[in-house]
Amino acid sequence: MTIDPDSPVLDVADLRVSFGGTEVVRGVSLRISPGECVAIVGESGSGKSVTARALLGLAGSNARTSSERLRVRGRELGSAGEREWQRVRARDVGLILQDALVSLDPLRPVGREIEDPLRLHERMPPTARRARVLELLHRVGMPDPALAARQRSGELSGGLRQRALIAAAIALDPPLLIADEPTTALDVSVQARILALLARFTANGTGLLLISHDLAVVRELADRILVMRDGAVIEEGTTAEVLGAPRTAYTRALIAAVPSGTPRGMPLSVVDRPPAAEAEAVATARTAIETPLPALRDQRPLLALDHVTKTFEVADGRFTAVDDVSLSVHRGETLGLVGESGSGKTTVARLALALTKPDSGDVVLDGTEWSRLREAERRPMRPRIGAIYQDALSSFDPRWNVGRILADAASGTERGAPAPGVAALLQQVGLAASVAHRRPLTLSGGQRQRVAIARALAASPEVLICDEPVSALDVTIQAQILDLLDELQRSRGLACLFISHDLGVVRHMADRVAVMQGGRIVEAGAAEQVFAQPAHPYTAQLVADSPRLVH
Amino acid sequence: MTRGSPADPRRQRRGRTIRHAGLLVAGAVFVMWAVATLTFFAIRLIPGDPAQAILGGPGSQASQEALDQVRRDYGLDQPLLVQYLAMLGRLLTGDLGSSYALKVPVADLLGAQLGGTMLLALLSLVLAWILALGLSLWSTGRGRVSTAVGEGIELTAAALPHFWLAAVLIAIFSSGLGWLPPVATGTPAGLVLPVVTLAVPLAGFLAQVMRESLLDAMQQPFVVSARARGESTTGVRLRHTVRHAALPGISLSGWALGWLLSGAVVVETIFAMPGLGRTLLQAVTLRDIPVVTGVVLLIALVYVLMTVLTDVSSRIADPRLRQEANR
Amino acid sequence: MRAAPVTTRPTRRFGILATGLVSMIALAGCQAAEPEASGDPVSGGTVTYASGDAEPTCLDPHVGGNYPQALIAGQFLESLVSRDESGEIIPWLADSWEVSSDGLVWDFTLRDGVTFTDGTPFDAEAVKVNVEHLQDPATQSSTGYLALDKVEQVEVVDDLEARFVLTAPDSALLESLSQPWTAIQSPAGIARGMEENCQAPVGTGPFIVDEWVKQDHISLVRNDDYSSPPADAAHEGPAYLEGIEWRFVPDSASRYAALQGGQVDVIDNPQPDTIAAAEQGDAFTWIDAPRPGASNRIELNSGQAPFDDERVREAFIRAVDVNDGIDALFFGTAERSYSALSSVEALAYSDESLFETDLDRANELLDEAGWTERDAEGYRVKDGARLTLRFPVSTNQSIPAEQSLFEQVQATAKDAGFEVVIELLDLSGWYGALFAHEYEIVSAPYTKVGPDVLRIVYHSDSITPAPSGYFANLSQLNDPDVDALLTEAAATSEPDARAELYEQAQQLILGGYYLLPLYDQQNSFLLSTEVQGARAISTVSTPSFYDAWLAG
Amino acid sequence: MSELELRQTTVEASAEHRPPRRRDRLPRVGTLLAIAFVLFLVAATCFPGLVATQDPNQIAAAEAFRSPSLAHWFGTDESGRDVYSRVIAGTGTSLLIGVTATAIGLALGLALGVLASFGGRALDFGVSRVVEVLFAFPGLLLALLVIVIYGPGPVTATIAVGLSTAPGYARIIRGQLVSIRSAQFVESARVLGHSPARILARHIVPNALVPIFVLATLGIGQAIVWASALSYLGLGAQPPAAEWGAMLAAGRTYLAGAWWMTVFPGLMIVGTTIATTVLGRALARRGRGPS
Repeated sequence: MTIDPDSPVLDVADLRVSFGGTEVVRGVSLRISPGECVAIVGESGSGKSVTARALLGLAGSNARTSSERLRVRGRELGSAGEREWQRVRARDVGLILQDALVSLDPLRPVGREIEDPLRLHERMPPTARRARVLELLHRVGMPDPALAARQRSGELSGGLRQRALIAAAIALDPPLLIADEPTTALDVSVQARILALLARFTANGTGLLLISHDLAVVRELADRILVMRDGAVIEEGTTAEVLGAPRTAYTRALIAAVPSGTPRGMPLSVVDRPPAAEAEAVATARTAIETPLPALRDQRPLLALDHVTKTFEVADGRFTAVDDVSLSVHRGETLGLVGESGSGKTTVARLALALTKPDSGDVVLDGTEWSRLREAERRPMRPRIGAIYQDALSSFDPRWNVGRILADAASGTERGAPAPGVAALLQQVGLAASVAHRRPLTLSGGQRQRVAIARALAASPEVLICDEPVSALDVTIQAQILDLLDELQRSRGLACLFISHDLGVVRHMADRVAVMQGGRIVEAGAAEQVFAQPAHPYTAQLVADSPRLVH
Repeated sequence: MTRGSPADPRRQRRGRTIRHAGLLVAGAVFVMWAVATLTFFAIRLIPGDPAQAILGGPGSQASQEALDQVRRDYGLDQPLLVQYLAMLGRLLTGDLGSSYALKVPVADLLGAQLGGTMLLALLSLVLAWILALGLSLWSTGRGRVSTAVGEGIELTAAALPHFWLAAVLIAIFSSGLGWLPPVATGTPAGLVLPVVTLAVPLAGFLAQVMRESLLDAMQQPFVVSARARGESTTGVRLRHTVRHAALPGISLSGWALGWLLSGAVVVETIFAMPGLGRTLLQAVTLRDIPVVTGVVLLIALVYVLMTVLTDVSSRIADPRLRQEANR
Repeated sequence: MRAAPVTTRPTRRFGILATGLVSMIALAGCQAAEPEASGDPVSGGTVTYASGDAEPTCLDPHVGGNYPQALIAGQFLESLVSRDESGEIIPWLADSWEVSSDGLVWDFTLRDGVTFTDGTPFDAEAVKVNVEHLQDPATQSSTGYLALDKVEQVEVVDDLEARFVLTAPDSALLESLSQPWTAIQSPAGIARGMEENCQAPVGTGPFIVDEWVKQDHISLVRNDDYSSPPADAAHEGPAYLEGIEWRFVPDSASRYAALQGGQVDVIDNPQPDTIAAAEQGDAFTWIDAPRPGASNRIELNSGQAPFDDERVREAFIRAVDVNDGIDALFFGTAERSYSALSSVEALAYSDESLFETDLDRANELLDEAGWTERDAEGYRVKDGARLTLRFPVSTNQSIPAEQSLFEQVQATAKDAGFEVVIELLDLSGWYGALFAHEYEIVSAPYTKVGPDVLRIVYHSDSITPAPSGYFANLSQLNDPDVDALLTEAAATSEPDARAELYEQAQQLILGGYYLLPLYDQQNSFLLSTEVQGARAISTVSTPSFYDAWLAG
Repeated sequence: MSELELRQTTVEASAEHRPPRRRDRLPRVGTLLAIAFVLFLVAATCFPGLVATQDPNQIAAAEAFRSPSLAHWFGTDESGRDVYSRVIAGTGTSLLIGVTATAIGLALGLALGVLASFGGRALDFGVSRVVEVLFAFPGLLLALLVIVIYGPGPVTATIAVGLSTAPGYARIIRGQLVSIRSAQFVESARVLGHSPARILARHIVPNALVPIFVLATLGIGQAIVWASALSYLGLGAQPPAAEWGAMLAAGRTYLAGAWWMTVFPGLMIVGTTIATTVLGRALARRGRGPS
């Protein structure tokens, strides 16, 4: 075939990758034309990342790769050897991985990393190389290229790091970029800027293969979307088609699972329901939120932070993590706390749990001055306030199985209330009783989070502190967990402090929200209203930046 | 999430470094004092009359007059506390006292020995490093067999007693092949066997750590992205993973040196090299308290300096350490 | 009899005749007379000597006074008298001497025209100063101090006439004065004070201490004005060698390897197996120079149970079998001794019959002595107490072969029901055990010129410890008859009478089963064949390189 | 002594769960071999009579220095004793030394480590410094001192080695405890209102013990090597007791002529070290459940 300008930069047919007998990529085919952005969407384990790596011949030494056709710029690479691949990489295909903190060598200056492709592929005097590095850093919008080039990835913020990584990928202006989860673990605002940057490249005619678990993210860039599941492409089409009229239940589930836009109380996890039943399910859910919130107002808040300030010692003075924060959670209500990393959310959680003492101000739990008690006095009261963390696994004793974990938690309650049995707890969080005998390590992320919830409930608390409870989960799983939390919170009338960086999630879960920035609460109010008409510019920016499925 | 302060990171880091340095120095001083005290009293526990030691050691049929004479001369008739304070006082002025047996100032004695031992130790350290790096690089990530072989070598090397290894080396390279002198002749050739003897077991230890961190490094995503930039596997090893393998090695050089100095006791004896180790052994058998104290203090000092050095150098080598916010 | 220390032998002949130790040594004995057998001495060159003995802490043998000091001091210090190979006292720094009839006054006529290497003339005054130095507590002198304990003072009759005035007759005086520990140093040198004098004593010897690098080496350079060789030296004038590099190589294997590799020319304390190996080839010369004084023996502590009973002592001696062990472990380089004295002592008396192994006899004796029962492990028991013998062994003094031999003693004694508990100790710990009398058997060498050593080792006076806790009579032999004989012998100058007394004394000592003689104090040197004319001086068998020269 | 420091990393690395490729690092075969070897050692310890061919202390001066043969598999030593039988007889003593020394080191290390990690900042600084001091104090000297004070012999040698390994353990244990104490599962136990005592007993100590136990298995071999160095200085096991280190030291003299006297005890020491290490790592992997 002849290579004309708009012939595909990437043309793959029936790509198969298997590790020791088990096939993880099963016949993927795709074409990418110059300037086109194709997205592969799928949940963890769907084989999307392996596919991406296979396109660079990096599936791994123990992987067996085969394909009917694997052409980059019309060059067939199906049978390419390591040497040939080395020539292709960076020159023809650039790779952008997620989280540059680990994707850039923490021991080498960023500049050197970006220099590598130049050194490896071009005859270039060092001085020229360095000049080029600065230019690249400038192109990816690095504020101070000269400084950045000297720094190491650890010294850069997440966003700048990612830009550096991109700079390295585009060093040789490859016609094709592969971006594997390029914005995961980034704050929404940063994410928006990175996506914008990528968009610039496609605009200049670079082909982009975007790998992501997040439909909302993909929507912004992709011309076409491939949905992968269990190593195979189960749906393919233009972005409009796939998002507008999904053909498979799975895709529908993915779409439904995205919380942003789905109103409070409406279940997200519709994955195993027949399409027919959906509407009525939604309806029932809708009715569920009829509990009038204003009624709660006049009650005394169950948990309240009253002008709390917390500072930490750093080498040159003190750094204020939480600055004069006041908030309150009532029985049966969910307060959403949203903010970007470093805004002090977690410190608020730790203050509420009385794991650290406030420098000034009080934390009040049901009238008692929670933060002023001595630990000994506090201990008997602790069961009244439970916690759920982002990383469930590390919150379990690695040596214990689920049963023991739950029993231990239940028996911890010195209060009279009879502790619910392990089986009951598991059943409440929708886990089979058999799970009791397994170790958390062997459970899936979703199951772990359910166990975490069960443990929190074991002590039958009145207040629940959820710190990024679903950030580490796939959308569909996230949906199920959110639904579970929502249901439990309502059925038990728990007061819930729900902390997340994801506006969508918060908006879906919270009755009221507080927006944090730099340790301050910049805006608070009823969820819908805050998100609909943000009063504070920062909130407005957040809302604008956070990707949505529908405008 | 409460990491990262609004303040300028560089100023912050400098502040951190200063505080850190402060702690290091304080620790160092404390260590030196404690070692001095520990040694002083530990040696007092040893049976045997120092005066006797001074009079040509045990078995000499020294007369009562001689014994009394010596006790007066060396202030051994003073109460222990007085002697202890006297010693501390002298230490502050850098005076280590005078050897019972050799009748010369300890400082001069050790001054003469320090160079040789440090040279021996440092050369061994370097060699151990090279061996360990080479071995771990060769044997890591190349499949089960080479890994098993590599670990076999490490463990064996680590399990070799110095005195035995030395004997074997001498039997082979001196008596057998006649390539190298079995006793230190002051020539470079004379250093080869001692250095190898000390380095091999140490290399065994270091290689174990290096392999681990090497494996960790090789599984990091940055390896993938490096290769995605067109780097060859060897390139990745040389430009990326090696550094990571080296890190623990650096941070361990501190105790490694102390360890080597212990080993020097045996090695210097076998290869008849002048040095601290041999001085120490002789001093202990002769109950030559000032010398023992001197040697231990010296070794402690070297150790302390070394830990500071390694701390600093690994901070330079690994920016992540500098990053750590102290909470 | 066995010839006194051998000097170099032409190795060609030696190779042919290497058919067995005795014949070898006999031959070597005759060889000794004609060292020039392999060419004429040439001047120049230096010899590197590797010593396995501990590095001296002070080079002045007056201070303390141990064998390592004697080894090196012999190169640069000289004594008033020496001993020839037949054990006769011969002139050295003293030309002649006369003793008064009551044996209390000795007049020494000194050699004329001798000067110390610092230019100080050697005269009667120097002798006086040296003796006073030896007797001054501040000198921390031990060996020399004891050797001269009967000397009251030295009077300067005239420049070359020194008069020793004694408190009691001392037939061992000349022998005591022949030892390096009483060697004569420059008064000016002594005057410098201990610290300086320890670094580089000044004598009249053929070599001069040039520098001492601690734990590494001592450089000795030739004394070009040397003029005072002993009467039995092979030549006159300065030494042939320009100097000696005296190195300290504690590890025996390394030492031998260094000799093989040519890094050193002479080593001492070679391992028996390496001596044997050296015997095979003709690359090395072996000088076998047993130390004088006592033989290497195992002392039985008669001061306390169970060895306060002579029958038990005899039983032990009858029970243990060391001959095979000595042959195997020493590769035929050590000869079994049956005497309390070294074979180099003319007056040594040996009686093989007393030490024949006889297990049955041993068992009878033990039964008689009441050690009738045996416990589960086969050790004899008496009123609940096991027949245990504590055996402290100094790892600094006993070479590995000897330690192995002790293990064999342990094993053979077990057959008779003795439990021997070997305790390996460092020197200080070892003396500690002796001071505390925590031993039943022990092996302690004692080097002194002449049979007078018997008085030090077996006279009851030596049971009462010195202020330092040291006591030499480790068998704690306490027999008035022995005491009387030894005291009388020490005061008897008339040779035959003296010999007679010592023989009677030794018969009593051996007959009482107080000791188990093993072999002479092993004292060997291996030399590369380039080194010719080196010999061991027949006083305390220290090497002399005055006549030595490098061939080829 | 404190190559523990190094081994710690290996332990931790093998403790955290890792991709399958990593699990292959020690072939299963290796683990099996290690188990077999250890079983052999145990047999030799408990029933030396069965394994040995002759009386380890039977002197036969005429038989000295025989090279390996059918009669004497490992040859004979300077006193004509059967080296193979002595190696077997020595197993018990050597292992005892190794195990006890390690136990002592661990006990001390644990005490110091707990003190440092729970005693609050000041105490932590203090104890850590003290450990530093012991580190700075050359291990061999420490051993020498113990021996000259309490007299030589296997017991003191063992204590000496134990002491000199203690600081290494202390450091690691402290590190362990500190990291566990700040682990999230401990915090969540606090949130549940559990008492410190209960948390210590149920979470911190048990979790610290797994890697520590592994370290111990790794330490045994090294302890034996250490003891052998003391034997070389003539301060180890007392004759005629057969002990590998002592045999190594004794045979060294005759290395040129009789290699078998040192090679076989040497092999046993190396073998033991490798076996225990391999098992230790296997344990470490199992300690944290399947990957």
